[in-house]
Amino acid sequence: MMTIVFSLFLLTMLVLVAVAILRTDNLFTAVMLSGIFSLLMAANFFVLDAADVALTEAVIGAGISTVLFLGALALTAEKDRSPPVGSWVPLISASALGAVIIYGVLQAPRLGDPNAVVHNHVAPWYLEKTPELIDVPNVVTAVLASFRGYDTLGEVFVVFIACMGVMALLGRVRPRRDSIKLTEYEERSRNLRHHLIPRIVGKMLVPFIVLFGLYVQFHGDFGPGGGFQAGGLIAAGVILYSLLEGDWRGRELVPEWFSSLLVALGALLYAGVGVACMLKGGHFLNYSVLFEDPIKGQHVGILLVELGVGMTVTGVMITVFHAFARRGVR
Amino acid sequence: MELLGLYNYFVFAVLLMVGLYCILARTNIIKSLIGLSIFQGAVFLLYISMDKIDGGTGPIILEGAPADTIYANPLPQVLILTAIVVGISTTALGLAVAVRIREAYGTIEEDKIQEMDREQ
Amino acid sequence: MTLHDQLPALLVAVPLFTAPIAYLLRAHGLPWAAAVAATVTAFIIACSLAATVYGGETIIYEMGGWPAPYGIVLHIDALSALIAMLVTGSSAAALIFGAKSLADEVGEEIAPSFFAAWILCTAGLTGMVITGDAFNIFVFMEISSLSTYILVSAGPDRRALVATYRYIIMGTIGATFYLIGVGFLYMATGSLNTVDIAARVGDVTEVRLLLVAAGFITVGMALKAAVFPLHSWMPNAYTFAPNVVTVFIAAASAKVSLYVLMRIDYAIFYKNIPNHELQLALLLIPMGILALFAGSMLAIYEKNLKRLLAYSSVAQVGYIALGIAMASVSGLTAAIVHMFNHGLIKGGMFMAVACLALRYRTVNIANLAGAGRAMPWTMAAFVIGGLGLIGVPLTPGFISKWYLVLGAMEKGWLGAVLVAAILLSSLLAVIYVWKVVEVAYFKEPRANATPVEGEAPLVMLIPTWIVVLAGLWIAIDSSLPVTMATLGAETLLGAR
Amino acid sequence: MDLALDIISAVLLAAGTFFVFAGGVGVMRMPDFYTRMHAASLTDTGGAALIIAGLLLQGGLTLAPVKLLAIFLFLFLTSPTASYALVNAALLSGLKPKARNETGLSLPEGDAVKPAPKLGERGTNKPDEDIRKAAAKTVAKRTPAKKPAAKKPAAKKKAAKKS
Repeated sequence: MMTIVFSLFLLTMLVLVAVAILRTDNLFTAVMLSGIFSLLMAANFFVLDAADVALTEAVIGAGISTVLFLGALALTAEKDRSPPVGSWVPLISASALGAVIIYGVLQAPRLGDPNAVVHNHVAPWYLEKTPELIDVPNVVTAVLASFRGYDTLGEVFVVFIACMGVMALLGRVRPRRDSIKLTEYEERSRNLRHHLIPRIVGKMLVPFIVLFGLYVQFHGDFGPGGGFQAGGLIAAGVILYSLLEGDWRGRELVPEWFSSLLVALGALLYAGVGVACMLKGGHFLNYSVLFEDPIKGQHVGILLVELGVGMTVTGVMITVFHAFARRGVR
Repeated sequence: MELLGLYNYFVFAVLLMVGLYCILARTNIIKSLIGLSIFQGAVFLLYISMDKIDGGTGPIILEGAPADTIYANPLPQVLILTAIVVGISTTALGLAVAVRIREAYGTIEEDKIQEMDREQ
Repeated sequence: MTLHDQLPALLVAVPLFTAPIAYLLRAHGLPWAAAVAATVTAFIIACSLAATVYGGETIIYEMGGWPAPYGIVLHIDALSALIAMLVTGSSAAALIFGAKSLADEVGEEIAPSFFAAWILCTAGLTGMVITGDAFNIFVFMEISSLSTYILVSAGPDRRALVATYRYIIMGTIGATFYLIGVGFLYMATGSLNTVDIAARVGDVTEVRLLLVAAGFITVGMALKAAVFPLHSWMPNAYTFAPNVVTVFIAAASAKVSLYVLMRIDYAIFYKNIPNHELQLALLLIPMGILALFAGSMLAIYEKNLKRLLAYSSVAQVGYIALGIAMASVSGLTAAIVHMFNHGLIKGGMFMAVACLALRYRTVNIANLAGAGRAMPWTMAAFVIGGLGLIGVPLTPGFISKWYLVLGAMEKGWLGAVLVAAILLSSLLAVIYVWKVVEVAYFKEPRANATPVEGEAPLVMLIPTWIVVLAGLWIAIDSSLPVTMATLGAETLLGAR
Repeated sequence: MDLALDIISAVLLAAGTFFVFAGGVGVMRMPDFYTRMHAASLTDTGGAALIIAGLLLQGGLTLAPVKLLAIFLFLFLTSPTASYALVNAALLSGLKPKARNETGLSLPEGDAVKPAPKLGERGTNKPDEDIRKAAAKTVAKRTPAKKPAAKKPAAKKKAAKKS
């Protein structure tokens, strides 16, 4: 009974925050509200028994994406001066979309009813076969890395592409006269250094955040965790350090060449494990052929693949943040 | 859970409408990108509300667990882990383009940009 | 497992493996070389896959060794092999053709990330074509779209950024619609493998879920393929992208979304939703006919040569949509053949435009006066391509229009309307091709125009003429695309 | 034994919830930013600490209490720092705290309380003027008034690091 009250509350809050984001004119408030939106989404996922996804949404949705939005806001105009355009096109298309979905959803299975089609076809096989074939407690990591490992390979390259894009767009640091003035940006970043207390506490916390990230990375088989969450956490630690100390100190901590090397090596590691399985005679990404004992092969395969994902996501998040931070200072 | 019924899916529909309206109605580029992330966030809710089972726990099979515990469906969670990272990648790319547009045009309001393009 | 059995996985694994390497190679020209190596290898693999599939059977490759509905399975039949060949071929040809033009437009600084994005765009498109898993199509669609955004944003003009921004918004909305469609499909059938969904869709009681899923997937894919009313992002994206990028995305990227539309609509929904082909026809035929006329009219009044060809692409996509809407073996064959032929024709024409842009520094039709004499070979290639658009015999355009008319004949009075629309829009095509020919051959170059240093470099002319000659060969002996298209159409409609 | 534990944790949880509830009401009722921050930051840290202490007792001898302790430490460090940083940033950006008479707090007439003395009359309270001057001084001290920005920013920062 309690979970019903809980989810009702969280879902209604979600809609309220979304409407608040739509109505607010100040961009800064909209970004902060979108951070709260992601956090509420993470809480929702936890109530719906999806711990892995809640952790990912909290780290990447609330953490990294808010920092990226703030970085972009620092480089562009603060205020959203334009009043919302009152044309009927968006209204019509949005309500048509909503009507179609509500029409379709009325026949959807009720939330949580056990004999829905979804729970009786592919899912029981995964829950039954994971202890037997892969022997890993966290079924989500097993499905993510092994049963549907090809999906996650594609996923690593989506993150790799985001890094390519940001490097291609913001990589070349050419002085632009009408970008944000140097003194104004200098003034803002110096202010952060003035905060003595946050700097001390931040410096104390950064090692523990990175340590927790590494724990999540290698603990992914046994509890909620894995490459994506670990990458986000470690990057959050480094970003916190660069936020407090100023981004040129951050770049001394994790230099540019190192983070882009991390990106490339992570992707190569994942694809390399796949090719190694082919060389040993199995299908692409079939870890059972890596060693004589297939279960050992699966364990090592999943560990390496999650490490590749963690490296790539960490590298990408750090490179993207530094690309935004460095863009302001010429 | 019976009471909750389809409430999750109605919230999904409302979030999609809010996201799409925010993208199309607002002319500020960064506001449209926030709308886009709400639009994508709504789809996560659709998938994850499919994986809930009454009395089920997270799909982590510990050694000591009794044999008949019900576990939530792991498949939508795997799909959504992928979709979240797709969302953040699109946002990062969109923000990079927004910064470049601000430098090239001096503004991130779509209507002003269209006027500048028309003059050219 | 011999190398031959591993080919389906290698088709995607090789480009995926070379992309980070291309990013790490910082030296001059090395990323381009890595990109050419990756795309040419992928093209060779695609051709050998097409050879094995030519007989009509389909290759099944289980990723990670897991059986069908539980793991991800690659599913290659004649149709997917044909499109994979088109994608990898046009990517390799554009890269080999465009070394000089890219160096001139995109510059050295971002070469590593640009060419890594190019390789991953090819890998994403081929990954979409050969996979048999509905969610996997979404993942590789994201890879190819994100890398296409990067390629388009590398254009020299500042308006490329605005075009990229609009493309990001429309592309992500399209991809999210597809994701919602797959979500409803998964809710109704409980599985993600396309073959398994097709098997289980028959006994689904909640038909509404299927209708909404079909609606979302069709609209999402139409948005990604720039079918007429949803095409607003495409002309600017094609115009302001670097010229060589336009060659590649014009020839390949729109076709893959139409392929996904066909595969999901016909493999899954065709037999299982009551009168599905009527709904598809009601949606696609008006959109197709509108695309034919609006695309051609817009092309006639266009002053920029690249945007003219982009609008003509909108019209040609309309032909393909008409073919898909006919829901008969000959109709689908015509659609698939036109996908292949249009890729060939448009690739050749955009190559010619890239040569013109390299020499004339502009793509505005008025300033290209006298190009016929200054650059005879390039303009000749352009004119042959233009004839292909019109559908003159001895060009690939004629073959696809022939099959379209054949397909339309079976439809009785509706067919007559379609035939009239096809012939009428071919006449419109004559007008906008003639407009360019007239300026190029019969107008004197303006007095103050800077003299052009003569013909395009040989390294760019040879690939252009190879593509044009390939078009002529297809026009004469069209067995390759037609047999594979008929095989594909029969498997889609379940006639095999 | 565990009955006693249950009672204690129930009491702790109730106290924690009351604190957080009081914080919420405080944020609603308080007139301006600084007082709201005051209400929110104190009660949240205190409330969260009490709730976690209550849960600790329920955990028994498994790993859960250790994790709860780690969360408690993390919250104990970050939440006051975050509030401090927020208020400091607000002060630097020049948000002026509202003086008492402007808040229009209507004190009950019949009450024996003598009218609130004007700010600054009592020796200890700094008048508005002083606060404004102090804020201006700190802002001025940090912004380099006339120093040319020509010097490479990284070099300037390195100089700042050495001093």
